[in-house]
Amino acid sequence: MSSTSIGLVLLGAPLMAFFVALVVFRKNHLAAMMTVLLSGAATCASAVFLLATKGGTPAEQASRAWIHAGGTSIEFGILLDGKTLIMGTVVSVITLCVQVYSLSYMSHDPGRGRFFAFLALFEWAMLSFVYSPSLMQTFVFWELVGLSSFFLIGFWYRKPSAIAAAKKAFIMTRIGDVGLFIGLILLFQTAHTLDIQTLNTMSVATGNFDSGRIELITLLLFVGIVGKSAQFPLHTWLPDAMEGPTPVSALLHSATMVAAGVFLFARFHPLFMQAELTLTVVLCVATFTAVLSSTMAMVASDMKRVFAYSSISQLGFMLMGLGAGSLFAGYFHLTTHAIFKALLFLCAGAFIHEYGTNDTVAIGRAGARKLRVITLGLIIGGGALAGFPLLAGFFSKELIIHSLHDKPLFLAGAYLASFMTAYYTFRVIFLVVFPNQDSAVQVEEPPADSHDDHHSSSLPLHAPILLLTVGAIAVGWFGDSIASVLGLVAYHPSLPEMAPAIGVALGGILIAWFDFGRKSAPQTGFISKLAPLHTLFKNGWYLDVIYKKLFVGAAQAVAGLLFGTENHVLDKASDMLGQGTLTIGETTGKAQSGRLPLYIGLAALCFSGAIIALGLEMMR
Amino acid sequence: MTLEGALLLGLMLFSLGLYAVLARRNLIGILIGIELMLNAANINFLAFNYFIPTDPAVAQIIVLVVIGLAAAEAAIALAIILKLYRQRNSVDVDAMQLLRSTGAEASNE
Amino acid sequence: MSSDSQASEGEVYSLNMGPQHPSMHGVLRLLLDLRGEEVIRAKPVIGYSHRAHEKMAENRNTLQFLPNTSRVDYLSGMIYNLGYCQAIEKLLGIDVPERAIYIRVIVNELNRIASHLLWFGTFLLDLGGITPFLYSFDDREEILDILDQVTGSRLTYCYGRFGGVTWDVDETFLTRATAFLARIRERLHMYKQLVTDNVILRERCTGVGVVSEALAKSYGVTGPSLRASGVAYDVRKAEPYGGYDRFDFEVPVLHEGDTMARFHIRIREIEESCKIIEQAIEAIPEGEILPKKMPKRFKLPEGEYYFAVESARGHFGMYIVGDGSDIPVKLKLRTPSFSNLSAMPETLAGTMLADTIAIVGSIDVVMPEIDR
Amino acid sequence: MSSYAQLALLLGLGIALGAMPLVLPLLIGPRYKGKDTESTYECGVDPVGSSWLRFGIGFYVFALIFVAFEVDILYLFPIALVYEDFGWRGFVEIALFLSILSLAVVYAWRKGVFHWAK
Amino acid sequence: MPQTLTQLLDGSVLAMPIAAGLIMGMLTVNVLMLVWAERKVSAWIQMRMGPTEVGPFGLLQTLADMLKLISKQLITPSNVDKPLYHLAPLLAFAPVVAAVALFPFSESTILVQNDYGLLFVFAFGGIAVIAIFMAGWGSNNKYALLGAIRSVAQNISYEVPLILSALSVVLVVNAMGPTLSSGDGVVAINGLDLSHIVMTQDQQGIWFVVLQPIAAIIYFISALAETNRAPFDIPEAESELVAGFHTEYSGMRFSLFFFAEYTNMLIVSMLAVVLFFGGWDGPVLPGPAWFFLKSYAVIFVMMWVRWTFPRLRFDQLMTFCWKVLIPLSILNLLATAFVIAVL
Amino acid sequence: MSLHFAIAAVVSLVGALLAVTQANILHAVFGLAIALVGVAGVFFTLDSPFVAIMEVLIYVGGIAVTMIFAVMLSSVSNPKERESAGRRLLAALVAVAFFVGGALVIAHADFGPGKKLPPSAWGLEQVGRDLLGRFNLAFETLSIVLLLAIVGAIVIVRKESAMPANADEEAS
Repeated sequence: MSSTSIGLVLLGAPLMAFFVALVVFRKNHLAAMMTVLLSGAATCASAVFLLATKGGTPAEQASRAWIHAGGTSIEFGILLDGKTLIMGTVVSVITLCVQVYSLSYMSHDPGRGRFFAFLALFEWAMLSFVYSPSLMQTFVFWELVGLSSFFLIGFWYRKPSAIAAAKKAFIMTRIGDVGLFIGLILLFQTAHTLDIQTLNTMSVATGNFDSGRIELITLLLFVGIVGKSAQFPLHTWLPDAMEGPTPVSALLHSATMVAAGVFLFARFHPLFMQAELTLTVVLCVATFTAVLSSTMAMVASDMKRVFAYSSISQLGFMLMGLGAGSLFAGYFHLTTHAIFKALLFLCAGAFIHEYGTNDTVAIGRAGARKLRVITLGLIIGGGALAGFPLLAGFFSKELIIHSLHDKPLFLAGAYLASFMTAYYTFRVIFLVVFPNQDSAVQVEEPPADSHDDHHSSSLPLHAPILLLTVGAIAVGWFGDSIASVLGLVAYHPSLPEMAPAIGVALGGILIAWFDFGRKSAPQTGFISKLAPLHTLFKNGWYLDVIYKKLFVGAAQAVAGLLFGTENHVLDKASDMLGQGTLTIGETTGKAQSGRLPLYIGLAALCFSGAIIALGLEMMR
Repeated sequence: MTLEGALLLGLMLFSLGLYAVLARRNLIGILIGIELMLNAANINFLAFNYFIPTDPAVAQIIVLVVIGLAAAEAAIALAIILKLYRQRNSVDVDAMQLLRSTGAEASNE
Repeated sequence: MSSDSQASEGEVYSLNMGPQHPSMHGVLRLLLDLRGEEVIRAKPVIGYSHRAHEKMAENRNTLQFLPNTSRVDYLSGMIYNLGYCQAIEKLLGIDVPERAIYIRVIVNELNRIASHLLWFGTFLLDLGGITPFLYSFDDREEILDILDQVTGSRLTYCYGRFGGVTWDVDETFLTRATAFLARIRERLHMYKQLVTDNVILRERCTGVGVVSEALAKSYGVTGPSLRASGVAYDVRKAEPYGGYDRFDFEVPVLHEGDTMARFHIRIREIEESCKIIEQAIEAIPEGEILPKKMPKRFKLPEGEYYFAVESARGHFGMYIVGDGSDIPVKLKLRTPSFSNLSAMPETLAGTMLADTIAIVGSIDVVMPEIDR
Repeated sequence: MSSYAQLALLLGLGIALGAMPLVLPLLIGPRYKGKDTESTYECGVDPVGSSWLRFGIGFYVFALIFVAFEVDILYLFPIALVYEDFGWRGFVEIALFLSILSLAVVYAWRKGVFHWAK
Repeated sequence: MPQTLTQLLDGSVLAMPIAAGLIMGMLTVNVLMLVWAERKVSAWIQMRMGPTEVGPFGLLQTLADMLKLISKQLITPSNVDKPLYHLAPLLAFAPVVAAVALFPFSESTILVQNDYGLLFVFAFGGIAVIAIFMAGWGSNNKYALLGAIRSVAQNISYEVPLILSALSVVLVVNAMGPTLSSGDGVVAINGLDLSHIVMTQDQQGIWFVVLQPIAAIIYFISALAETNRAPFDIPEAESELVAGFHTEYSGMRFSLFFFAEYTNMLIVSMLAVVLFFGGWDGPVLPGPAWFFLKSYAVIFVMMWVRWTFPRLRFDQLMTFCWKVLIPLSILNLLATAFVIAVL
Repeated sequence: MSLHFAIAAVVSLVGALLAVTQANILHAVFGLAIALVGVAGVFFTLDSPFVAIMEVLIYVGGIAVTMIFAVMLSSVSNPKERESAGRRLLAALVAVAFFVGGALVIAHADFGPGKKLPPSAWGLEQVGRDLLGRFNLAFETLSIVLLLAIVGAIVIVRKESAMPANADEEAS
């Protein structure tokens, strides 16, 4: 099979799944099965691509012209290089896992036909985005990813909070998209090509682009990334996106949506490398985000919310790695994170589903550790997240920290974030594994949507979790292969180099043990002793409130000003202007008679004239 | 029978159709004109294919497709005409001027 | 599903059904307001065969009016004729000999069967089935022959006399009547197979033209049409006359009130009539057919009197005002078709054109009876 | 003379042959003309209103569906002639075609077009 | 190959007029016979005698009726739409004359040999629909207009299952033998050619009624509706619409409609014979004899049905077509295609 | 062949003239039917009998019938409304201009040498083969188009929208 036909399967199958599921969405079971099957096909296709590629093979591109406009043809197709191969595989595998998981998780939701349709759309958009060979395709599917995530977050559309969250996600990412769009247009204007490979090649050769221009473009692109990958200050949508069904969260936080931003960065890595200023901004934002969101994660009681904040901080990590110049580090972390974060969310979903509450403490008390498989998944995934040695996250995080070794300020931030990550992750683990029934901790959250039936033992629920657990253990060891596929050389930090990071991580775990794990632990966490800080963290640094005050207040102030001006200055002027316009409009409007025959007649007359002219011309 | 003859016939039918489209006030009359124009085009397709053929069956298929589209078009157009009639109690194209410029005095009333 | 149904579109137009229409019974004229196939309003227009029977009654003596009665309803003329006799007899206190009573019952029921058979044929003709019409007319012909043999007329009988009947019947008549009963039972079986079990007929009739019990009562619908709407009212049972209380028969009742129910009721009434005739033939005594002593002039006593019989179409009543002379001051005929037809405008509204024909056919109207 | 021309000619001759017997009555038929001889028949009374009426839309919907339907079906004739050469592929195409066609019936059915409200 | 009339007459200029005359003669005899048969069949079914007076067994009764109709005055109501009113009977009449010419009465007897005979038969039916409309509209009579609208709606609706069932047969024909050997050698078979349909049945030794029983039933029902025969005689339901679209037609104008109607019966029966009953195929007797015998047998069944059943209501009729016949015929077509693909 | 073509052309022109000049819109529809029968005749002379039959079946048997229904449903009350002379004159002018231009082009265009293909290449089998083969997308698409036409027609005809009947009057 040629790569074109495999590519057709890869991108066609999810789209077909979308349409099939859309058509039969009232037949929930059928829609679900079709989606899973077709998604499986796509996964196979991506796996075939990946396995057929030996390290460092030159990029292959297969595309068909989509639109011809002027001298440029916009192409639709697939680009096969290291980045797309890895990311595509991760996306398809994780989507498949989530879909299988959803078979059980959503089995009693009356709208799950629709749900699977949107999942398929999401997958299609993300895959098309990842494999995109051109700027246009990238942008279109970037937006489509946003749109489908909007559908999925707002899936339970009768729930006002879900709608609000969906809107929030959509609007906040839209803010970033404006930047991205301008950036892409500028890029096209500068480079006169839409082809990503050409662009990257061009950008590597110095002198092709004006450096100020590059910095502007990359900064604008980064604005888009900030929106999509939920970096400060546009990160607040991501925790709220928990309102969607848990499988959606799993997908959103691991391989799709948020990963799109990081992937875009990696996609244009050569370009970014040309812009010093942008890299510094990236590092600043990423580090700040990583620390900031970790603090929030430390106090969040909702299990999903903890993981959501951790996603933000891990995305910060990735961007730190990328911003520091290490494509491999950032990309590797993107891969590992996708796997263990999906695992964590699926586990969290299983708990929530089983016990009908989002609260970690309540879940622990309800005896969550009896669900052995899921608890195991939680521990492994959590370990990987915390950077527990020899698990997946450990390797990638080490690489990122290593890549920052010559930037002490950011290195310190990384250590801090890493410490907090370990702490809050194991906080969750300990709360689940060693619940303390007597502790004074209040269960804060009301029970989530109650689920009367329990499916926790079913195969579709367990299989993805087990698979991902294995992945979370194993993927870390494949750093070399990933590097070779990317066409890079893997870097292995030596043990002394790793020691501080290991220490920080273990320290975090230790403190978590002290706070939550050991017998008669208070299970409140040390932050709560610093009440103001706790409140601050708990409320997400009041960022939402600030945004509201800031933007709404500003808008109101501006409005007031405008109102005054309008009333006293512009009114008269506009009256005169309006009158004038009306007069002009009335005069010209007479031509706009609404008489169809007149229009046609005029057109026909002109056409006839042209033909007569042509005929006379031919006569000569 | 020559190519020119067939083309001329097509042209005549097209002109007649054009006349109907322009002169008729009844929407169905206009539709009749459009059908005539479509068929004029069909004649041209077949005539060209008959006299200076490049690909044997392609004109027939084009005409078949055009006929099919004409059927679809007629169905929809007549449905719209009927709908218009029900809402406005007229099929006079001159009465269909919702989008016309109404002028200031009209909007003030 | 189709609240905005396509049938509710289009122009409302008026259409005359009758008086000269192939399927209108007699000269009934229905002025229909239609929208497409749907009947919006149906207005019966009557009076095309008005003969002023009631006025005639005020201008001649009771005996002279006797031949008029069977012209009022030419399809069950015998019942009207004998019913009028019974009314006068009751007024004047004339005793009817036993044999005459039985003869009257036999000819009455034969006439009822004939009427129903004619209805059966024409009704199916309205539905487009032509052949049953000829079959049922064949059967009816036999009855007409039998009655012709004893009365001398085929349609507008004047067989009744005050106090009895004109001519005695002979053995031939009784044998033929018995033979006819066997024949009609066999034929009814065939009709059931051919007609009643036909899926098209059932599709056309079931649920069509439902006359509710309340509607029927409010318009004074009587006869089979009333009994199809669930009211077990039959003058023969409710106020027995002419010796009907001696016979064992049932009054069939159905509750659907639709065309199919009216169809079934009439078929079953034919069977019941057969039962009555059978019993009457068996029990008919020998003897006189007219009382020995008869008044010369039938002077009506002063006062108002009402007497009713069950005709093939329902409650036929005679309201007589006498002033001591033999010419009634007033003789008002209460005819069932008139009341039955009055219920039609309400029943027909909202049906389809084809159903209108079927429904009007199913209530079995006779126009002279309405116009009188 | 091609068979098409023959058919066209037959069509024309058919009209001519049909017109012939219409001439005969003019020659041999009576020519009575009374007051109502040429009036429109409406059961013996004067017609109420015009006879050129707008009838219900129900008929029209059927005509609309029919047009599209007939076109669809007629396309199958050339296909039917070569169907066998295409084997399974032909079947798939025809099945697809017919199922799309059936969707129209199903849609109309579900929308109650075939339900003639009384 | 079948011998066409033109060949017989050696390309004479008069070939077509002679053919038209022949067809007219044949059709006139046919209509006279059919009307007589209808009267007799209805009489037998209704246990009576039918016409007996004019000619042996009343055979000439219809002829007498025809003479009466010819001698009747042609009344044109005063407020008709004259062009349409006058044209309608002719337009109803002409296509049936042309359609009859397409049928192969035997292997060598066919008036006009055409590759697309089947489609032409349908196309001529389409013209008849227009004629009915003209008659209904032109008459300026409510019964006529209502009858015409009913008739057209019915005709177009039932055309769909009719064509679909014929299509199944075409599929079978083309699948059975891509080639056909006849006197002139081997020719490619064309399922739209009426003679080829018959020849295929002849050569395969099987009538398509066996292979396509559902299509045959659908065809027969639709044919009843197409010819406005009971129980689908709603357009002319005399109990409602007096006489349907030809209410205002009298004398010979009515006769032309009447003629067309009975010829239509013959045409659908002949088409049924061609499609399902092996055409001229039969032992001993010559081809045309078999052909007409079979056709009249089909007509007899149609008459039988007419005199047995009551009439459907209009909505029931349409519902029956769209909810039962059309889905069924589509399924039948699919099944046919499937079986052919499997084999 | 030329004679046949001429006859068919005359029929179609006469029909078309009727179709565009008849004041009574119903007569115009019948004129259209005649014109299309003529066009079908032209198709026959151009060796495309199947297309010709389709033309008759679909246009005459289908579209014309639907149009007549539409006329009956909409224009019955005033079928004989004639347009003003000025309007007709203007329309005629435009049409004639178009015709003149087109005729000039036809008269002076060089279409190159004509050649004939063997009749088998024109056959219905070829059409069928192409419909199933290289033009199968057109074939299937057409079914979807017609499906949509049916659905659209039903939707348009059946659903009453909220638009007031006299929206125009309200504006003025």
